[in-house]
Order: sequence, then structure tokens, then C-alpha cells
Amino acid sequence: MAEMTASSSQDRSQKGDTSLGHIAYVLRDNPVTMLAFGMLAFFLGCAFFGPALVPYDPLATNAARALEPPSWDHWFGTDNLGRDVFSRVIVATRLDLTISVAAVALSFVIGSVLGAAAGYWGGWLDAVLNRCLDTIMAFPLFVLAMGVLAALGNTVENIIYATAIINIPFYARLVRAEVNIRRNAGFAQAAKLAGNSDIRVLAFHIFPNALPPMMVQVSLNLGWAILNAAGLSFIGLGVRPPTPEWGIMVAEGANFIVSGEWWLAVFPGLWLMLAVFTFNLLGDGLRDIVDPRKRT
Amino acid sequence: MLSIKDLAVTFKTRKGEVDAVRGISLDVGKGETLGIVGESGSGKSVTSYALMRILDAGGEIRAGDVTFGGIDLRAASERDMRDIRGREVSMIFQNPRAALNPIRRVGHQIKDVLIRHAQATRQNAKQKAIAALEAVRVNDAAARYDAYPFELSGGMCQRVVIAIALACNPQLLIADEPTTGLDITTQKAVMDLVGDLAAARGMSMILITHDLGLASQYADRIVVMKDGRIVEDGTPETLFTDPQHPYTQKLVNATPRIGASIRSLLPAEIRTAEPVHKVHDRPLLDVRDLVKTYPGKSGPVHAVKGVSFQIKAGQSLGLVGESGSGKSTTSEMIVRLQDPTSGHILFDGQDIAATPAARFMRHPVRRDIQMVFQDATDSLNPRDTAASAIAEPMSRIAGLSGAKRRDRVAELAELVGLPQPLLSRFPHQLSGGQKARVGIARAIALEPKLLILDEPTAALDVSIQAIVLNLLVDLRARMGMSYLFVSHDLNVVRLLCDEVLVMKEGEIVDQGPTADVMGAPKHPYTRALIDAAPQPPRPVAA
Amino acid sequence: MTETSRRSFLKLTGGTMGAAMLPFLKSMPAHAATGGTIVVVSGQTINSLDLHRTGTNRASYQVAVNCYDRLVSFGTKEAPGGGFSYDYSVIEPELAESWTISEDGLTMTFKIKPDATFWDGRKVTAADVKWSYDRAVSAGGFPTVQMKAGGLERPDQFEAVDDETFVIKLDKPSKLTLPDLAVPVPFIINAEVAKANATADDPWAMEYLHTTPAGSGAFKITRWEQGQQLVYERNDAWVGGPLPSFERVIVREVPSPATRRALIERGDVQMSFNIPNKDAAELDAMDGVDVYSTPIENCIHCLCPNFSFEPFQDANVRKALAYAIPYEDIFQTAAYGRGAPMWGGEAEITDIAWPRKSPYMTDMAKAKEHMAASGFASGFEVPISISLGLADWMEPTALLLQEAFAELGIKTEIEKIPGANWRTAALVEKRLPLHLENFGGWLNTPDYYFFWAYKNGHLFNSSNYLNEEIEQLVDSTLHIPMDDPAYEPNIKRMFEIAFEDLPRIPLWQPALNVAMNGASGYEFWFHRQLDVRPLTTATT
Amino acid sequence: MAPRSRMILGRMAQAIPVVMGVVVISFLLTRALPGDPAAYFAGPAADEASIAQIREELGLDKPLFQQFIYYVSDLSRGDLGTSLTTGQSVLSDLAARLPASLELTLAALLLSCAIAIPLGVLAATRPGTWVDHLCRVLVTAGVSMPTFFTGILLIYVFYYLAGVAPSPLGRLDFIYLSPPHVTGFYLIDAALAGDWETWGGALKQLVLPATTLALFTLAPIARMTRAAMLSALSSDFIRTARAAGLTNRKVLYGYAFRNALLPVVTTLGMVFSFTLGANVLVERVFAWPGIGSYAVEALVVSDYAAVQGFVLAMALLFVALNLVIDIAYALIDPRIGLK
Repeated sequence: MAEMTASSSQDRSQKGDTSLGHIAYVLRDNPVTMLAFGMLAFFLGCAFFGPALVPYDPLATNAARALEPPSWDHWFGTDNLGRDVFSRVIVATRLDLTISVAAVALSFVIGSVLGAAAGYWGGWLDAVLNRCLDTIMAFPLFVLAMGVLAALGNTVENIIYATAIINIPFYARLVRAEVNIRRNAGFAQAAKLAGNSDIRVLAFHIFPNALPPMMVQVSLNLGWAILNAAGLSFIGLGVRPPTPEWGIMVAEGANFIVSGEWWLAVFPGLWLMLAVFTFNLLGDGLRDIVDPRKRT
Repeated sequence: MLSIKDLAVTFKTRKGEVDAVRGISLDVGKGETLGIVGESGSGKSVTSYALMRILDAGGEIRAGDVTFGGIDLRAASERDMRDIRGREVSMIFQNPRAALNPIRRVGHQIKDVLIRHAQATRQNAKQKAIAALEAVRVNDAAARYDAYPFELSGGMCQRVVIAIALACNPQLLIADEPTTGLDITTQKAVMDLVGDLAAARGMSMILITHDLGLASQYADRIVVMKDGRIVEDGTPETLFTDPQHPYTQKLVNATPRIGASIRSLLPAEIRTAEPVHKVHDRPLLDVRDLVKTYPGKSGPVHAVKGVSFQIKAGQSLGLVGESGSGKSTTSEMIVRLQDPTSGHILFDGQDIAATPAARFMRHPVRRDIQMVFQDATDSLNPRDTAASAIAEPMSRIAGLSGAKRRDRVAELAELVGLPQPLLSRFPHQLSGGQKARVGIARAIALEPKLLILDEPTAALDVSIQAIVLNLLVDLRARMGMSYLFVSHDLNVVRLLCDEVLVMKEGEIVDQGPTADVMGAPKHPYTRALIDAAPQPPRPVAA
Repeated sequence: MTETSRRSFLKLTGGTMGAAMLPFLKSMPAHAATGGTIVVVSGQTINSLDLHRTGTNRASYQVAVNCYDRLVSFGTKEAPGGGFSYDYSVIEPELAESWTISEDGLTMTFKIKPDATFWDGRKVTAADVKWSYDRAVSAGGFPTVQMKAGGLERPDQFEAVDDETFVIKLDKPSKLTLPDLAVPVPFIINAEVAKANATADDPWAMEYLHTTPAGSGAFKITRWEQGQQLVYERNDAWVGGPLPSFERVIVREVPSPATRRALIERGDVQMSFNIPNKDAAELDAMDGVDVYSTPIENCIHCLCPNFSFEPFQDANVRKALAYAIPYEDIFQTAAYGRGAPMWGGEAEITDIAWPRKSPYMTDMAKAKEHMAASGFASGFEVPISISLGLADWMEPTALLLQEAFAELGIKTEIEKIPGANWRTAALVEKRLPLHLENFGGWLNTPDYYFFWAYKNGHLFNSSNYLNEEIEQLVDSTLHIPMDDPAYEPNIKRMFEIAFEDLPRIPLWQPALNVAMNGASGYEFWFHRQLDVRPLTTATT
Repeated sequence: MAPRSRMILGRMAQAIPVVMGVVVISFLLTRALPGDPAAYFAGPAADEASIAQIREELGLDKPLFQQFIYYVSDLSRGDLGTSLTTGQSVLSDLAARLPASLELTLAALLLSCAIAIPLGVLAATRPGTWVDHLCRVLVTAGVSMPTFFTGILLIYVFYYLAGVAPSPLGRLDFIYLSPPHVTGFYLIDAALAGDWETWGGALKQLVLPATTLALFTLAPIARMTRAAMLSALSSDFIRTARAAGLTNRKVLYGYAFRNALLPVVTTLGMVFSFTLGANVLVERVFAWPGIGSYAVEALVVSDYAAVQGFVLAMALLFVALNLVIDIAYALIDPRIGLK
């Protein structure tokens, strides 16, 4: 028929459009996204292979070579115990990424379930959840994280829990809003007619459509989570020594800046900043990748 | 007065440059109303934006001349253009509520224009703005001055948009699909108003529309556009009686009108004999005293106030009404997406209203009642391909899987005329007509006994509408389905339905065999609806 | 604050205003800012102006020192790390003009200076002294405990004979009584003012004196903005000692050590109190900044193996630890060489100097020998606990210990404990298996240190150490005079046992570091708080 | 206006369970904190008896539920208890410190808005260009730095090295006296008193910490402004306005920006409450006597009353802030309150 001929010419251009092709397209489209994904690859590389590749044991002290400025032996200098800052910075990547990814994943899952239920069924469930989220939001979030950590003790798991708790409201609200505007959408109705139960409609039809805006939130939160962990370390509630972690290194190094040993804080700080920067810039690209409508 | 020569407009998009307008020429004389008719993507709106120089980002006039009253609009500075816009050339848009600033009082929006073009001072602007509202027949204009758009009805908003456009007495008014998004009776009122005002002021007008019937009723001359080119130019009468270009012929044929048959909408070369569908005496659906009341902020809202009717097996029933008539609520209750407040829905003698909508997906009747939704785009999950959309009911209800399901999907696609390669596409990669086909294929996948069609062609161009309507007719005959066809378009209902119901404010006001109701409307509301529908001149029999 | 005092304040510092007003002009020269005013920065916060009050923190003790007088004070001597230090061996009069001690040592009679007045002009009387002492022994908590250390336990021990005569009666004589009167706790309050502001619920006027000192001391408080600053103003009628040279002292609280360092280095403040060891080492090398690092008397940073943790009941394990510790590295890394080493001493104890070097030194071979000889040759796991509040030295120390102990097969994990929990965990519940500790005794005698840190059940014996001989030795030595013939042998014996049993492994003797830029006259005190009275402008 | 005032009342009613939830959670959270405040505050040389005595004084020997009842009944009398760290009543502590935090946060937000909103508008009018990308990279760089790191870096560069910034000694250098207390905001109080020297002094102290915080808050505001402006600019009514010949200024600011304000205001509110809680770190670096540093210290020593008071104050502030946002919404958008 008439439209068939019009559309058949497009078919050829569709052929190469696999998921990879789509990702490549998204990357090419925006130089900033390209940059972000490049840096992400770098950080992931550090996380996976870093510990095997670093020149020094990140925990080994060497009092004789303490506080040396950057040199060929020690690219980022050494700290007050003579540990190699470069090795520590690289090795810390794994822990920092783990903390942020785990925390965000946890809050993503919990927030999504709560928010989706509230947005879909509404009513008292929605009202109760909203009040609960308001209550969490009414806490100064950083102080809440501190409190949780102080109460539970400062282990890596608890840092993850504390960070996850303060992030839940963001996801729950976002998902609630996204689900709410779609709960009476035509495709949701159609899915019901196709014999899907409410839960299936919610989980397999409505919720996936909330993913693109959530990806932006995820990327921002990945960055926040790292900053949050760093802030907790600055207060003294972070990861236990001598485990290398960027925040704790910046926090400890900060006291050395004025005395001229700038490399202690600046390199981990720079690394931390780059990682957060990467995550923050990632958002738009991630959103475009999970959004089928961006496929052409 | 307006002269366009060889205008070409291109857009930069992700896929490269797209030629939206490919060299068109047209003239509009003083006091003349020119209709530009074309289907979506024909470049008709872009033409008007180009001459106003308000193209969206990425759009660029590549070639051609646009002169208005001796001024070269293409060469004019942006500053001069701003003086021309709103004072010499004005525009009104589709979807009037969205066309108004939602957080500014309508009076102020008129005042902004008046002051901008030095038609009023700050002292008398309010007074002049009220006068402008009165000119578009807004009742109690002084009170409306302080209203916000959300406080006004759609028709009223369009009047405000017109008031803004006409506040400075422009010489040319461009009306871009001015009736889209309005109810049929409001459409007529708005168009009559625009026509009257243009005539009274001796104003030239360009009426941009997809509706050939509408254009023929209000325009002195019509140009037909397709793919960025003008394919034909003439008076309404000549266009309808003697269309030259095949595309015009197709368009004229496809426009539903009194006296047409469903097959006559199709281009002559693909017409086949209209199949006959058999209506049994056995009632398939028996709706009794159906009531739906919503809790509202200011008291309960009675959406449906006790509706009773029957659909016989194999029968097609048209359900006609304007927005707020309760027709959509009624159909959603029947398809079991909503629970009625009271009343019974007997399907094959079984009261399916007794099973709550939330648990109805496991009801055996689920597969027998399906629905085609109004907005094909909205009704397809953006994340699912066409194939998975069609397969969904089969896997959930019929329990089909694997190759069996794949074959059935292919079969259904064949049935609705959807080319196989398109099955792997996502909805946004499909055209409107293709999406409608996917929606239909999904609805008939389980071979339901009753199919509810909720304005299935409302968002489609007329030529596509013609194809889809014919597809529905074919399917009905082939599968013996009953239709509940919900629509506001009487011309379409007339073509498709055996019987018709007219609803207004939650009640059935008129009911009976289609020919009877349409031919001799008993209720004044039915008559008003029929009168409001634009009637193109009858073409010569093709 | 009234308008007049505002203006006079501005007038006083007026000379510097012009320069400071100019936006973003390089900061004014240091000396111009003084003009009778000195600015001191400190990282600690003052939370009360009344030492006796429950919850008053250490930093607040300086108010008791600077704003109140005691009957007696300690003398002054040249300090080993530069500057001056209090002299434990010399007791000087402050509010007391003279005193006598009865033959049996049970009655002490003080004559109060006749010209001593409180800030409100009223004469200081023996009744004020009695009320203040009564308050100190009745308030509960730390002040009462400290008074008890000097044998002062009950109000009936104190008697105001007449306006200028005050008598203390003791249950038994003690060499610690007189020094205990010179610590900050028994400060003398204007009892009339206090009683006027006392209530039935609050007979000791805790709430009033908490924010409003009423004393006779060298300085009055003109402003106290909690968490920000404390402003002292000189009391020109002070008779307790030589009149201070500064008219006004501003103590600013700056939590960030980096900021404190920048301030003192740039000369924007004249004194930075209690600076980190690293800053002390580096600022010392700089022109213009004077650093005083005074080893804190009777104070040792120790590693404490807890006897309630099974492996540490084994003497060989404790000795293995003591030989494995990288003392020099720790001293250089954690203390930047500030303070005094406490390792590598003579095996034979010939004198009673304290703190003293332990006979242990870094010797991994010996450490391994001891470890092999112990019942835990294959090693064990134990957390090293440190306090978050003292992380600046504890953390590097713990890291180096962790590395060294790993060689012995002792696997450690560093556990940081927040301030509130630290005291409970380490000192009250004594449940930390291996931890760092920093007790320092106010009264500078070894037996006093042993009393707190080695006697079972006592607060700072966080190792749960129990040795019958130590118990008996401490009890019999604590109150006898230092010239008692039993004193020296007893002390030596304590040292022997302590080094043999090692419930506390000494690491180093810490120093209190103070940096001055444009001021001098700093005097170190055992209480490690700022005494602003002797400060003067820089002599250069 | 009646529906609007009803809406505001409704919002306040909604806040009640929130505040109650905060009271309960903060109570439980503080009680879950490790450590024994009694032992901590008994001082360095206290024995068991004196710790027990202090525990009794603090009411910590009572069962949890009873402690809660005491707490709530005190609270209902407006008594937030006494902070053990500062020795002051929590109410007076908060009253003294809240203005400092608010002044800092507001100054930072003002600065941030002054930069971020024009940047966002700029980026929205040129989407996809290098200007847009540059804006995005710049504001993202700002939000990527931990605030304490930025703060220390700024101090190092502008105070220590360049000497152009005043010493980071809190709200006023020691050569000034704080202005007579009216609002607690030094800038306002000094201006009211006509004491422009002090005003300048307070402003100078504000510059670095406010910049530190502003850098951190640029991103959300700029991003939201950009997104909201983009969506407003693509609305139909913008085309109507352009077709009516309105000037670019009018279209951009009179029409698009006012519509874009709604989401921006929401973001501002969130950023404000987030910043107020998060400037804990900045306050420490700049010796700023705000409630953030107060809370941290209180938390570390398990100072129950202070932590609870702080959390409650923040919650009330949050509720008030939301109310202000609702009112701002109602002022901007006539549709609110009538739907």
C-alpha cells in the first residue's frame, strides 16, 4: 500500500541499527558524553586492573621516604608515612566505585519499588509513602548519614547503607511521578487488555519507561555517593585506615596543603573530582542509551 | 498582497538535511482566503512559519522570495519582522489552550501585543484589550480579561488566540489548523467567527488544514500540498468535481462525506467489492443501567448516568458524542478497564461487571473483548517492538510461545497489512498508519467477539484513515466481530456502523439505525452535530 | 554589650582599622594588631566558664586559670623545650600571703592577702575560700575526684577562722595536698555574688557561674561567644602575681588545623595553642615564628595490651610487641620528633626520673624469639583501637604498628572509635584488647602516675592490669613525702615491675606545641591549657 | 484566594506527621549512637559513682520509652534541653547559630543563582552548541569537588598565597565587634545599625565560604534552568508570542522564563535544604559558627539534646521552606490551588 513504499526506503538504514550501533551513535552525537564514557572506561580499568598494576604496595609504609614531592619514583609523591600516593589513588578506585555503585543500586531498587507502587496504586499507600519520604527529606541528609554511620559503626557496608538511605527519596519520588503520569497511558491499558495483572503492567510496561529520566538521577547520585563518602571521611566517619579511599586521603591531605605538601590532597582530590565529574556527565548519555525513542 | 516564489525550506536533523518545502509559489490577494491543504509532513505549516520567519531551530529558508505588501520578508531585518508579525501578519494556532501562556492573564497577553505594536498606551491598553475580546464575541469580556487560560474552555481559548492575532488589525491572518483539538460544534463556531471577521475587515487569510472539507467550506481558493510541493491549485468546486492530480483525487476520494461508501474512500485502483457482514439477532452485549460516578472535589461527578443498549453479534454500533459526553468512560467500563458504579454488562448473558476490573485479566471473557485505542502512539509501549506488542496478548492469555507465536504475529501483520520488516521496529520508528495497524493487530490477535474502537482514526491523515477504515470493514466481515465504534466524526460513523447512539452529558439522547438517526435526527443535539460537520461538495462519481 | 564599650573597643584597635578596612589589601602587619591585644587561636572549644560544672571540657579549664585565683600556685622555671614551664617543686603564693603546716602535717593554715579583692571590689575573705572549696568537693565528677587526690574530701575539713585566715584539716598527711591546691580545681569564687544567684535547686550557682565568672583573677571575661571566641580583659587590681602585659586577650576557636597554621604563619594571630607536631617541626624552622615544644610532664603515649584478652596474658607476647615496635619511625612520623623518646633505656634502674625510657628497643629478632616462646607462636588476630579525636598521632602510630606486628603473625585491624565512645570503651569498660593511650598525671610524681594507670580498677588502667605488689607499693607510697627513705626504693621497684610486666608499653613522651608570632612569655602548665597571664609582646 | 489559603493550611496539616516522624526518628537515632554520654561528660578522672550520678542527672537511667515521654513533654513546652557540649540551652545555641548558617547558605545561593540562571538560559537558547557544552562542563566541574577540598584550596590560594582574602576566622575578623543583634544576619544587622565598616568586614568573611558553596550548587540550578527553559521555549505559546511580534526580551523573560521558574523554584528549595545540611563541612573549614558544625560536634560526642534539637530545627525549616515554595508556586502559577 501507499505507506509501504514510503517506508521501505528507510529499511536499509535500519539494518545496522543494533544496540552497539545505537550506543556509538549516542556517543558521536555529543562530544561531552563521548568524553564522559571515555573517562568511565578509564576508571573502570583502574578499578579492575589497578591493584595489579600499581608500582607500590598501597599500604606499605616507608618512614625514610615520607612526604616526598612527586618524582619519577613516586608520580604523585608520598604521604606522611612514606606510602606511594599514586598507588593509593589508583587502588582506591575500586573501593570508591564499589561504594557508590552499591549505594546507588540499593537506593535505586528500594526507591523504585516504593515509588512505583505509590505512583501506580495511589491512595493511602501513596499518602503514607509521601509522608515517610518527606520525613527522610526533612532530615538534613548529610547529618542523617552521619548519624546512621555513627550508630551502626563505620564499615564499608554501613557507608553504603547510609548513602543509600539518603538517596532513596530521590528515586522514589522520581519513579512515583513517572509512573503516575503513565498509569493510565494507552499502552498500560492495552497491556491490561492483553491479560497482564497490575503488577506485571507496572513492572514490565510502565516502569521501564521511567528508566531514561532515572538514568540522569543515577549518574548524579553516583557522583554524590562518592562525595558523600568523602565528606564522611572528612568528619572522621569514613572508611577505616589504612584502606586507601579518596575522601579520606583528601581529608588527611588537606591538613598538609598549607605546609606545602600539596600533593597529598590535590592528587586524590583531582581523581575524586574527575570520577564525580565523569559520573555527572554520564547522565545524558546513559539516558539516551536506555531510551529506545532516541534510536533512529 | 502576499506573494511567495519558489520558496524552499530545509531542516537540519540528526539524519542530515531534510527538505520540508521544495520550491512552492503562491499568491494571496487582498480579502482572499487561501486554503492550504495537505497531509502531515506536506510542508504546509512550515510554509507559514517560513513566511513569518519563525521557523524552529535548524530550519532555514534556502531559496525563494516572499514579498508582503511590497516588503521583501526574506531580506527584512529581524527587527522589521517583529514589527510585521502581529501587526501586518498574524497567526492562530491549533491546540489553543497550549498556544496561550498558561500563567499570564489572557487580557495581559492581548495587552502585551497592543503595547508592543504601539496600538495602545498603558492607560488605554486594558480597555482596548477588552474591546478586542468583545470583537471575537467573548461574553462578559471585562471579566474574562482577568482570566487565566486554564479557566476558559477550549473554544474560548481559541477566541482569545484570535483576539491576540487580530488585536492590531493585521492585513493577513494565517490560521494553522485552527480547529484541531476542538469539539465539532465549537469548530464550526470558531471557523464561522474567523470567516466573519476576515470578511468584515477585508482581511486576507491563509487557512492551513488537513481537512479538505473544512477548506472547501471556508476558502476561496485551495492549494494542495504534498511532500513540500504544490500539486494542485483551484477553487473548491473544481478541486472536488475535477481533481487533476492523482494525489488530489486520492485526497478527495478519501474525505468522508454524505453519500460516499466505505470503499469509495479508497483510490479507484485498489478498490474491491465491499464485503458483507452478517448481523445476528442474538445480543452479544447487553448493557443495563450503567452508571459511573467519580468523587470530585466539589461533589460527585456523574460521568455516565444510567446507559442501556445492546450490541447484537456481528453488529457495529457507533457511539457518538463530544468530549465530556461519557462515551469514553462507557467504553472503558465495557472493556473492563473501569468498574461501573452500578449497572450490569451482560456479555453472552454473563454479567462481566461482577468481576472487578483489577481481576478481570483472568476472566475467560477477557480474550473476547478487546479494544483499539484512540492514540496509537500512546497505546504502544515505546520500549516494545511492533512484534512484541502484537505478541503480548497471545503470550499472556493464549499462552502461545516460540515459533507458534512468531508465526501468528506474522499472520496478523499480514492480515492488517503491516509489512514484515516493520515488526522489529519500535513505535517511534513507525508512521501513524503503521502504528494504527499494530494496535489493530494486537486487538484482534485473540479473535475477540467484541472489538471496541475508540476513535481509531482520529490522529490519522484522511488517506490513511480511508485505508484503516476499510481494513476494519474487511476484518469485521472476515472474523465476524461486533464493533463498538466510538467517534466524534459523524461522517465516519455513517460509513461503518449499523446503528448509532448519541451521547451527551452522560446520557443517550438519540439512538437507532444509522440511516434513521443521520437522516432524520430526532434530537436537536444530533441535528447540531450533523450541521456542524463540514460537508465538502460532492465529487463526480469516480 | 553597651554602646560605650563598643566604642572603646574600637578605639583600642583603631590604629589598625584603616588598613583592615581597605578591601583585599594584604593583611596588616602582625604587631600593629596587638596594641595591648593579643589574638590566640585554638582548635578546642570552650563550653563553660565554670570548671566545677558537669560536662565542662578540658579547654574550658583555662578560664579557671586566667579568671580565678587559687590560694597557691606553682613557680616558674626555664622549660627544656624553650620558653618557661611551671615548677612543680616550688609552691608560690597566689591569694594566700603565707601558710603554715602543722608538725603532724594534718592542719594547714593560710593567711589571705589583705589587699586581694574580687572584680566587684569586695575583699576576698576566708569565707569565700571555704565556700569555693566546699563547692569543689561537693560538685561531684571530676573536681571532687581531683580534690580527693589531695586528701580533700568533705566540707568539714575547711574552716574560715576569720576574714583572712583559712584552715584545712586533713585525715592523714600527704605530699600531694599542697600541690593539689595549686591545680585549677580549687579556684576561689566570689561567694557573695554566687550565693545571690543560687537557687534552691542549684545551691552552688552552677547555672550562673557557667556563663558569668565571678572571681578575683588576672583577667575578666568581656565576651564569650560559644564556639567562636572568648575575650579576656585585664583586671588591673589583680594581686595574685605580676600584672599581665596585655590588656586584652582574644581566644578564637578555629577547628581546622590548616587554617590555624596559615593564620600563625602569616602573623594574623600572635599565638596558636596546641599545634600539631608536624606544624611545630616546620614552623620551628621558619623565621618569625617561635615554637615551644614542652615535653608534657608525667605523660607518656603508650600502647596498652589488655590483660583480659588472652594472648596478652602471656608475658612473652607483650615483650614481643615491645621489641617489634618501630619506635624511631613512629616518633618521627607521628610526633615529628617532638617530645622525648621513651625506648632504649638502661636495663638497670638507678634513679627515679619519670617518665623514663623503657629498656626495650626495636629488635625484630628478639621480638620473634619472644613470640616463638609464647603460647601464640602462630600469631592471632586483634584490633588496634584508636580514638577519632586523637587520630592525628594515633592513626600513623597504629598504621606503623600494624605493619610491624604483621611480621610477628599478629593480624590487626585498625578500629577508629568516636570521642564519645572512646572513653567508655577504653577507660570505663576497659574492653579494648589493644589500644593507644595517653594518660598524663597533673601532679608530677611517678607514684601519682602509677596510682591512676597501674592500679587495678583505676580509670586509666585500661589494660586491666593487676599486680598485688604494685597495689601495695602505690598505696604505701602515694602520700609519703618524697624525702621519705622508703620513697625512692618503692618507686624503683614500681618501675622494675612495670617494665617487666608491660601493661603499658611506652612509645614516647609527647610535647605540647605552641607557636608564637609577635608575642612571647609562654609558660607551660601541666594542665596543658593556655595561661595567658605571663604573655608579653615580642621582645624583638 | 480562599482555595489557596486552604491549600496552605492543608500543606501545614500534612507537615504534622512529618515533624512527628522526625521527632521519633531523631530520638531513636540518638539513642542508637554508641558511647555513653554520661561517661564522656563525667570528665577524665570520674569514677563509677560520679558517672552514675551524671547518668541520673541526664535521665539516662530511665527506660527508653520514659525518656521519650520526658523528651516530648519538654518539647511541648518549647524546651529543647541543654547541650552538654556547649553547656547552653539547645534553643539558645540554635538561635545563635542558625542565622550564621542561613546567612552563609542564602549568600551562597544568591551568588549561585546570579551565575547559574543566566548560564542556564544562555545554554537553553543555544542548545547543542559549544556554549551549551562549556556551561555543562563548567558547572559539573563545580559540583564534582568536595566542598571541604574547594574550601581549603580557596583558603590556600586566596588567603595564604595571594593574601587577598581575609583570615578565615568565622563571621567577622577579630578587629570588629558583631553588630547589635536584630536578625542575627550580620550583613542585615550591620546595615540596620549603619555600621558599614562592620558590614564590609562581614561581607569579606562571607566571600570565600559562599563561593565554595556556590560552586557546589551551580550545577543543579543551571541544569534545571536549562531544561526548564528548553521545554518552555519549545511550547506552543512561545510560538504564539513570537508570531505576535513580541520582542525577544519579552518572549525570553516575560513568557519563557516565568514559565520555567516553576521547576527552578522547586530545585532551589531542594538545593537550599540540601546545602543547609551539607555546609557542615564548609563551616568546619572556615570556622563558621553555624548549626552544621554544631551538629557534627554534638553527634560525635552523643550529645542527644543538641542532635535532636538540630534535627528538629532543620525539619521545621524544611517544612517552612516547602511552604514558602508552595506559596511561591501559587504566586507564579495561577493554576495551583484550584486543580
